[in-house]
Amino acid sequence: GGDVADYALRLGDDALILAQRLGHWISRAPELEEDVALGNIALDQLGHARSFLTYAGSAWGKSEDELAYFRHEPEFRSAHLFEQPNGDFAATIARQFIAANYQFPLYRELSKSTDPMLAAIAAKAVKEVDYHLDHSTQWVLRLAGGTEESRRRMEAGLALMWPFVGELFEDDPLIAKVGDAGVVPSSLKEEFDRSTGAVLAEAELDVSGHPMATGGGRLGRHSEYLGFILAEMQVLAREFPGAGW
Amino acid sequence: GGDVADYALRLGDDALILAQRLGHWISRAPELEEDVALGNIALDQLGHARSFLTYAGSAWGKSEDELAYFRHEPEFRSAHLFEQPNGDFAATIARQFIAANYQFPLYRELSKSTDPMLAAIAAKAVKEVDYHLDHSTQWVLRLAGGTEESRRRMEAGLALMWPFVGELFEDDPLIAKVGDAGVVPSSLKEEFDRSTGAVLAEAELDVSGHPMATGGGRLGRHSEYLGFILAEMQVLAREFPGAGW
Amino acid sequence: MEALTPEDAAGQENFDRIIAKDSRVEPKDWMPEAYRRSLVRQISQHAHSEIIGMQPEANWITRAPSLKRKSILMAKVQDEAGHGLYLYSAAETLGTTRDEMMDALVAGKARYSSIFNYPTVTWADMGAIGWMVDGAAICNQVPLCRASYGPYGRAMVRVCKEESFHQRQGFEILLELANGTPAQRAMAQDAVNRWYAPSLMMFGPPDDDSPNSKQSMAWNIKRFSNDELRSRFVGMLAEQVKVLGLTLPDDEIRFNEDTKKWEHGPLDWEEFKEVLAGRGPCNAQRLERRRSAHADGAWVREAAAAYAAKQAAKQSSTNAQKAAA
Amino acid sequence: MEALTPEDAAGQENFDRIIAKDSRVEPKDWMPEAYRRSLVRQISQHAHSEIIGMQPEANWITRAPSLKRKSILMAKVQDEAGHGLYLYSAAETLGTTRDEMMDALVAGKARYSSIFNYPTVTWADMGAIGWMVDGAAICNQVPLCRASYGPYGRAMVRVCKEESFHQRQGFEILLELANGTPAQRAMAQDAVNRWYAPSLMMFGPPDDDSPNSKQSMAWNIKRFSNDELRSRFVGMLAEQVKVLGLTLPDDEIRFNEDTKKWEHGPLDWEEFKEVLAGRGPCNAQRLERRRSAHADGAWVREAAAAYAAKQAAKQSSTNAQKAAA
Repeated sequence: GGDVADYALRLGDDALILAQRLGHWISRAPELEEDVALGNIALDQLGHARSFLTYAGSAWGKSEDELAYFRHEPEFRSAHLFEQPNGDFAATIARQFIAANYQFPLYRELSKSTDPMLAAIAAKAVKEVDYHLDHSTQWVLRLAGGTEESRRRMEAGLALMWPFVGELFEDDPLIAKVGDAGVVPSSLKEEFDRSTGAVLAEAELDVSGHPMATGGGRLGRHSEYLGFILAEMQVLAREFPGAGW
Repeated sequence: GGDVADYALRLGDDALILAQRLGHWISRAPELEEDVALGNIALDQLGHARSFLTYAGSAWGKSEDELAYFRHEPEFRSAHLFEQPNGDFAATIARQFIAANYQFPLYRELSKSTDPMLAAIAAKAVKEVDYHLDHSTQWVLRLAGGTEESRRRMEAGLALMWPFVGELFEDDPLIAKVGDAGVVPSSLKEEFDRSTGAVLAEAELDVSGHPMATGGGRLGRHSEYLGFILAEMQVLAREFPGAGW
Repeated sequence: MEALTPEDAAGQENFDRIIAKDSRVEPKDWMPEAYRRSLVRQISQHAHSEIIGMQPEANWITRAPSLKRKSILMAKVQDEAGHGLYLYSAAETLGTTRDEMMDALVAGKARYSSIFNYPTVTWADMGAIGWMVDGAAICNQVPLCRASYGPYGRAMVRVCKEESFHQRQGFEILLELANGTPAQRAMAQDAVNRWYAPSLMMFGPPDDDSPNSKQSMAWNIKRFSNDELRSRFVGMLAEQVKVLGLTLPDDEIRFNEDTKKWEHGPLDWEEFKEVLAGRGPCNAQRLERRRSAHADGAWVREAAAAYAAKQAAKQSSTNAQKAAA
Repeated sequence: MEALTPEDAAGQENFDRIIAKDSRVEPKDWMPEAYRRSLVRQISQHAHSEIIGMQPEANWITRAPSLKRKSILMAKVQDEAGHGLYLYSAAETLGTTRDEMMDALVAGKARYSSIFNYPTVTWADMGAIGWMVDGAAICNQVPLCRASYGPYGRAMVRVCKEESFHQRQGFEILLELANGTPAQRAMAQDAVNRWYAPSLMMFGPPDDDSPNSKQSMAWNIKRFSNDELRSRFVGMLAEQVKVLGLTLPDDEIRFNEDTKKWEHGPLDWEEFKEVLAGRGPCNAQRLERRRSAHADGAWVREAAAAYAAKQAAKQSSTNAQKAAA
């Protein structure tokens, strides 16, 4: 009941915040094809967020919008990675590369969840994240192997985002409580290392020197960025309380 | 009474929004001296805003904070110039250059207002804006006469900001209603042209080709930027209604 | 006028026959230079309008007040990028590259629909743009599905199908607001007031002041005159606004029983010309945003090209080795 | 150890005399290389802390919940830039330029106070930073006003005067919140809970794990040990938290009647070391922000230098003409 909802909330918040970040690219991408591609990925993430939040909210009698628009910052459960600013295109690709390599095995395993609703949401989501994985992989290779500038930027992008890898794979008491309804984050780390490692090796990129940052998102302790994201996202809901849209 | 308050509100909103924009530079300026200088200017503008808003609010039984934090966007009266994004340092300097060359004669004339409160606020403000004028003038000269890159950026900054000059000097019915309590915007244009013209001539910069944008700020029709400024500025007030700080 | 070569004469004859039959001109067909130029101008202007038109709506993606609306809005703006892609492709079949068109746009040399130089200041503008701006676009574009140039007509078929979704979604936004709180209702009415005249002016100047229209109609590109389309559009608005329970800011709208056409009050064509001349509220902002997105993305496009060239070189050297083995 | 030259021997003697009298060393005085190096390290680290320390507070300038608080906060962050300026100037008197120090900072080679690697996530953090972080800084810095190196001591006098304002302002923010709505009160308590341990660790490792302290004390730079200062600070917090009506997240705080010192519970020095090693919540963010502000401002600094050079050249040619006339 409540534990599974708490777990779904994490997944929903990750996807929601990532969608919010990616949404900013639409009309600002380096080429029209990327306006479309990043728009697609944002839409997918937003779709996943809505499914997870609707499911989480059903345990508490709250709608997806009540959860998205009326929680205070410490009630959000997103990991710091998803809150990081877009930066340049390379930074966004670095964030996508990490996110997709985390979400793909996560959703694949979650599609075997003992919770049928989580399993169903994940089974649909994993197919879409498969495309996100391919999109980010192709761009990591292109930027690393393109020009000197693009390589430098790709390295800088990875340096900005890699510190937030650690938090994604941390286990905590909630994970134990949801048991086979969820997926143990640490159990996905080896596959993440392998899948990212293969691409990074092909691109001749080294991320081993980047220190890990302290997380805290799962406990409601966020980066300094989330407050700004929420101020913008929630502004109308807060300005016109009680209104429907 | 109400008309003078409406007039004070315009001046207060211009200064408030400019202070909000400039405040973002603090900790991000090109050198420490500019963190201090832009911080000073932002503080001055914020001080002027507080005086004008407090005075405006006294006519309606509202505090400066009620006016700043609880109005909706169409109730703000700032001109579009002040809402423009900071851009790079040259764009900020271009905005400052226009703002100071507008506010300096405005406050000087307003210090002779038949309304003693407006006259007192303006008499204090004009001394501070004198410094803003000098600061922006020096930087326009430096950037125009520095390197090729700085000249290119200074030109681009002026191109971004110049379209918003027109609105500042437009008269409207309120101006007629406040009479000698206020200053007729159009009466300041010649001095503005002369004072900016002298600096631009020395810097060998040409702004004659920039088309004027439609304004509307005095009627509550704002640029697309104001909504984001207010979302951030008002977030706590909106999130914790009824709280004191 | 210069004398035609025999090839040109044959081409012109074929072209005239196609137009007379109201059939389709295809990229490989001979066509008059003026027809080609006129099409490139019109299609690229349309493509630019889609691209610039993303901005006023993208402005609200991060602030959409419900997740459902956010999703619909994102999809809509993304569709506009897609429309831009179809249309640039159609224009490319006429021998002008997307890069050339994009360069003209960011240099401020190419036009786009002037309506996008107005700001979107409230959420209700998402409704008004959908209902009125997309509505006007549909009135304009449905006849273009039969445009004599094949690739353009076919692109428009896809565009129109999506636009009609967008219009319905815009109408729904306004309907929700009109039935909401007093503040929401006021927001909806304000948006309708602001977008009404600009949307009517999207059809272009009155017929007696529209010099290019006649040639476009002769070439079967344009099918109806500006005023004819405007009149149809006003009729549509006048009917639908009743469902919304809102009003249009024009007392003179009426159906003329004699002409069987809808009429409307005078429009401020001076404002239209001002905005067209670059003196609208957002001209500078729209162009600057496109310019900076284009400039900021240059290194990405260069990287993609460099990588593709390296991969191609690698591939051909592998092939050469295989052939040698 | 190498043999001293006669000049060095005389200098050392003079230096030792100044230290013995607890008087001031000035820039032109001879001083041991180790003393100079130690001071440059300490002063530049302090300057960097002021600069990086602007970020967590600047984070709330645009969101400050009243205009009065916004004004106070802006002035405070601006003061920090001023402190940075004084301190870099003091360090420059020791022969290291501000550019060199700034380069070391953005290259990640220089340290700054680890406390600034924690995020400011609520408005209450503006209160907690003022009360606790500035409070700890003052405990550390008041004795530094008597530091043996003159320019450093004098810079600290100015810094301390302003810091005590900042501390009082921070306390007032917390007091207002503690007496506010339940949500505000909870926000204040949460901030105190989060900043308590990090602020205690600002005094550095326990005395038995602080190898440099002894030499600094012998040179009259440092006046009290880390633990001594920490104990005073805890005493101050313990008294003032009662006025706030909040609690400190430490059950073991007590005044030891035997030693006449305040004691506190154990601190997590592992976390301290992790953050110091770059693995705190905001290390990457803080450095990246400084790096990008520095890089984005490079063209401005270059322009100012180029303009100054041109003006100087113009001036000297005018002077030459005058002289020739």
